[in-house]
Amino acid sequence: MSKNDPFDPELVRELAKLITETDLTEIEVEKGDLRIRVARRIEPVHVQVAAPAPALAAVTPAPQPVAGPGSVPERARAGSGHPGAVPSPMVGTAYRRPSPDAKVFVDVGSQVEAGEKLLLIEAMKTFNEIVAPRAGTVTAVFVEDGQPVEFGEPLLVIE
Amino acid sequence: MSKNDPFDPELVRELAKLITETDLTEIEVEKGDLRIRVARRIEPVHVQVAAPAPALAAVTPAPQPVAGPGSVPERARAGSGHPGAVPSPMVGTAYRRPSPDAKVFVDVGSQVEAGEKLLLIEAMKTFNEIVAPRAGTVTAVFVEDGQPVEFGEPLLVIE
Amino acid sequence: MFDKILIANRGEIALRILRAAKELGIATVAVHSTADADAMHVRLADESVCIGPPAARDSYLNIPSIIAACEITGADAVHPGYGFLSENARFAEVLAHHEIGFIGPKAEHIRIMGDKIEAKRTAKRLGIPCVPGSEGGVEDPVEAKRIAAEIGYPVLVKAASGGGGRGMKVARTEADLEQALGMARQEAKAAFGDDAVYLEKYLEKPRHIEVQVLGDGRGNAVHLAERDCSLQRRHQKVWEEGGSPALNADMRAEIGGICARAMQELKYLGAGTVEFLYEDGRFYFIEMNTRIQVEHPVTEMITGIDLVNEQIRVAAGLPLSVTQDEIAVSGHAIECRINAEHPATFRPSPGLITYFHPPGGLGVRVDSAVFQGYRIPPNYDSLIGKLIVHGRTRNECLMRLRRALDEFVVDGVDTTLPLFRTLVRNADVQNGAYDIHWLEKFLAEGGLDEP
Amino acid sequence: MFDKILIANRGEIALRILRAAKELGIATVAVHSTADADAMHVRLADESVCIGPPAARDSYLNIPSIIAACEITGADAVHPGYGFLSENARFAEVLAHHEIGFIGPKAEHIRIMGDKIEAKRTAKRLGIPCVPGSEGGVEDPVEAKRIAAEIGYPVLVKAASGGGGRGMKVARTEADLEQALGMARQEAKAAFGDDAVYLEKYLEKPRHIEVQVLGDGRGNAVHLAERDCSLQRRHQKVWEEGGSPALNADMRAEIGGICARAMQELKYLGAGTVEFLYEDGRFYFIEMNTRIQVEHPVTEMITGIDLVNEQIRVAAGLPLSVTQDEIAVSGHAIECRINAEHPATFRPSPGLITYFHPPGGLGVRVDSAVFQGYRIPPNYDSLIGKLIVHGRTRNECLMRLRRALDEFVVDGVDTTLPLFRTLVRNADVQNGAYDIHWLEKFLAEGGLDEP
Repeated sequence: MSKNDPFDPELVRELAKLITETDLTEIEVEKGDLRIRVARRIEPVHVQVAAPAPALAAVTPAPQPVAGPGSVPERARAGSGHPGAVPSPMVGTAYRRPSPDAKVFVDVGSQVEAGEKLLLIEAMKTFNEIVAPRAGTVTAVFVEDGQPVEFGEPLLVIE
Repeated sequence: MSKNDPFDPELVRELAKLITETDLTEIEVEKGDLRIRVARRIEPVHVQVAAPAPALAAVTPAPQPVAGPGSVPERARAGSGHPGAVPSPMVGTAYRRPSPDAKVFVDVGSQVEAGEKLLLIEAMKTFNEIVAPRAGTVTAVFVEDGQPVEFGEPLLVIE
Repeated sequence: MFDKILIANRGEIALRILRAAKELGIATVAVHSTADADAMHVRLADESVCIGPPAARDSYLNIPSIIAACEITGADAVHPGYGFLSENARFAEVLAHHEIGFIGPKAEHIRIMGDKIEAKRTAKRLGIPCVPGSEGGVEDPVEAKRIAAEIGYPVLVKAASGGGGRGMKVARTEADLEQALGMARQEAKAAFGDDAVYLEKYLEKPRHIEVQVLGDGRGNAVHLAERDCSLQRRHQKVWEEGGSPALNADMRAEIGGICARAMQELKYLGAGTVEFLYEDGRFYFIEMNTRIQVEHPVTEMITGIDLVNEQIRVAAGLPLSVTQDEIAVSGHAIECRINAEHPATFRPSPGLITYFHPPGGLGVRVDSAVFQGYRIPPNYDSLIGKLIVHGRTRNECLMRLRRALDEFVVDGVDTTLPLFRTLVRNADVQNGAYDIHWLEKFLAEGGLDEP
Repeated sequence: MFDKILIANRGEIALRILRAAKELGIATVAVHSTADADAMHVRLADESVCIGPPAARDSYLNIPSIIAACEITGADAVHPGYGFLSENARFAEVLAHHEIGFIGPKAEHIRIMGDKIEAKRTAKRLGIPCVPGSEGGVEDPVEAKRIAAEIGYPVLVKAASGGGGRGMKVARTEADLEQALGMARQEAKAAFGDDAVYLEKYLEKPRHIEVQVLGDGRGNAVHLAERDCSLQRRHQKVWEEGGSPALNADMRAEIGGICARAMQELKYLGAGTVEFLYEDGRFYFIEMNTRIQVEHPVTEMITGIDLVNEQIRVAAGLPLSVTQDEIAVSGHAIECRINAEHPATFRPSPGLITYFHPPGGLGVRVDSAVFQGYRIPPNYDSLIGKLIVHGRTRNECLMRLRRALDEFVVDGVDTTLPLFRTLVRNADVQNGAYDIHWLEKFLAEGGLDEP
């Protein structure tokens, strides 16, 4: 596209990326005499997401949370986008302290070194130590004591 | 397209490419007094075309033409878009002449008055006269003697 | 056997007929209105002919167009499906005149069963139980009491010239009868200028039970058990099942045997359904449908017999493929008619189907002519598919139906799927404890509002 | 009965198990890898747990993860499907150790049948016919001739230490035998440093016929007739049918009875399949699969028995729902395994399914976990669905299969549908005249290139 085009195609591409990332259906940008509007009808995506879901929504009770507040997928969604999130390497039950009356390994605000204990995950009666993959500050903790976690579920955020 | 067009069709082509590339359904660009909006409804088109047709194509012989060259739908498609087309008002067998050794009622180039006989269509052993809906010149004839026609199939064009 | 069948119908039954023809190796011609050019059976047929504009009277009911379509394609038989021309005796005769086979009963039987009075007279003659009544005007209260005692209370006093419910009174006991008689007479006199009244058995909570029959036209006929179609809304069947939760094997054999013998005597040809009201262990003839019915798959699932295949066979002069001895009911089947309608208001919802995913797996059958990307035209009925589920027992069938309904996805239009998801979880439905008024009452009482 | 079943599998069999559980009113837990988060059974399950990354060894084969998923969801039983952990005796033992039910056979039977030598020894002990042979080394040509005459020509001379076809010679007549013996010995000596050879019956054109069995683990066991799975490509079954075109009712009852009695003696628990080669009227044991098989729907369609339902029942300690007397074969069924593969090159074709329309109607069953908008991950097998068709006769079944295949639409990925559309029209297939080499030969000879 030539230089004297009335718009930059890169801008449209950028908006297309944004529309995907944000899950919006329409973005309109206006600056000076330039206005760009992009839209995406959800149907195709909707199909993917909605496939058997409408039937489910209509007739089955909402998916049972394994335990704790909100279903696993919901909780997973909460922190999974965060670049500093530490995902669970296994399925099991998370514990934040070494014993019921001990204090938590880490909490929001804790400074951690790489390799420092963050949590325990119990599976098949074995407690597995989850250690910090890098140094930083704990800025969020997504799990509660005794909460079941699935593979890949974000446990906490280290920034 | 003439030189004094208010916009460059290349721009539209470019946007069409972008809309495909980005999977968007709509792009609108405005700059100065120029505004271009392109849209593509993805689903209906895609689906209609794709539906069970592939299976048919893959496994059944091409739909048998009722008779004559090409299937009825193909022939129908040929002239159906023409504003001067005269569609068949009934299902039956078309005849272009009153008896086997007579000459045709009309041919390409014939001048016809409104109400003038164009064809006969035989159905249930009855011959039905098809007359010109308006005056004009016959510029095309789509049916041959003894050819089956379906409802709505274009018979000829009067311009 | 026929070489080429023209399917004079649309929608799921057109596809049903196409499937049966294909499985018999018979070529198919689809005829369609301009509104149905993209229909699935049109795409799958060997040939197709557009026969007219969307209005049914100009296309699917247009006899000359359909005959002409046979002529130009060389079809040697027509299957009329249900509705449209399926019970039109004249159509059968016109086809015969053109030496084209009609896949349906003899014209005379269509005509008899199409006339309510003649149908009832014929049923009686053939030994089919009808609603008992006085058989003529009743004047004398003493005679009325004698007749009422004979047919059993409650009885209905009806104006001979009546209609629309005027001049109709129910007498629940002998004590009520004299007063009911007087009032009905007065009303009849006022409304119709004729005070003649007659008596009839009054059914309070009947079920709708119908017997499927098949005949070869030469005196061989069988019954294929019954379907219970009591769940209705505005006289439209919504949910059909077989066998009826109200019948046992002996009752099934008895009413089935009566119908089969009647059809033998009639030399009935093709598939038919003898419809009854059923109350307190007794059957009362309503009418006979001389065609394949929407709910025929219920019978196919419990007997394993392909009814459309049999229709084609006997229309071509072949014998039935089974004898009565070979027909056994195995398990239980339920059909849900899925309509493109709002599940609570039942307002039709034509339009584009943006997503379609039917359920699958063991014991699940879907008869549907829609597909993703199909646009339901506003010109015809709103049936978009039938879900038919089979189980070894009624309970297994209900559990399977529940899971199949939960898998079924139709997006873009409203459907009655939510209604069925509610019904399959309802205790009365689960217990089979319903009559022909149950569904209307359930809906009126806000049954669908439950969470 | 169990309250909550964890489904330790994916794809169509995971959905199959989910359906059976739902129909029994049992809650379900789907476990899945990150690649299967959008799978249909995951969406339909009451709960789901992600157990690992796409690689099966880290997810579907990861025993600790699956046990942990049971623990956090409170599942009281696991159904392993087929493949993955379904024939892993240790998994069964670990579950037992954690007091979680295993919906499958006893660990000892999985172990026996997983060991080829032990399996054959057990089969022999239980009276199941095996490939006859010399049972040990043969040195003397005279003894060899005596044994060969006993087992019948042709015979195979095989190196005792052999493998990979080396040291194997076929003797078609007694005249061939001495030479074959000598050559096999020489080759064996050269290849393995050991010239010991033994004799075995050589099967030239066997069929693959397998018998479905069910046991309650306490000595009650039944057979559910056979499936013929001779149409194979690279030892992968492609088309399965039941009953076998090669067997009649007597032969079915005989081999079925042998298998059922063997399972009674073994006190076998759950579903299993005894696989045979079949030639010239005789059966030769290959192996026993101690799990539900891909082709189990064939048996369900001809017997009306829900095999997964029975698996769950007997695993929970309930008796089988049927006795041998109650099991009857009705009609004929054929299954086609639809793979996301190029129909001629068989190259896997993962990716987005842009259109999916399964066939419907009478006698047609589709077991598939895919849907429009589903992206087939490249990590697992390419099975995207099974089309199973039932008919009253094999011919009706073939005609129905043909029309069902013609209705089936899958866009976006290559599928093997065109292969089946060719097979169903092939005269050998229609005549049932095929053995385990037929399909390979047909493909090698360009059978798919025909118009």
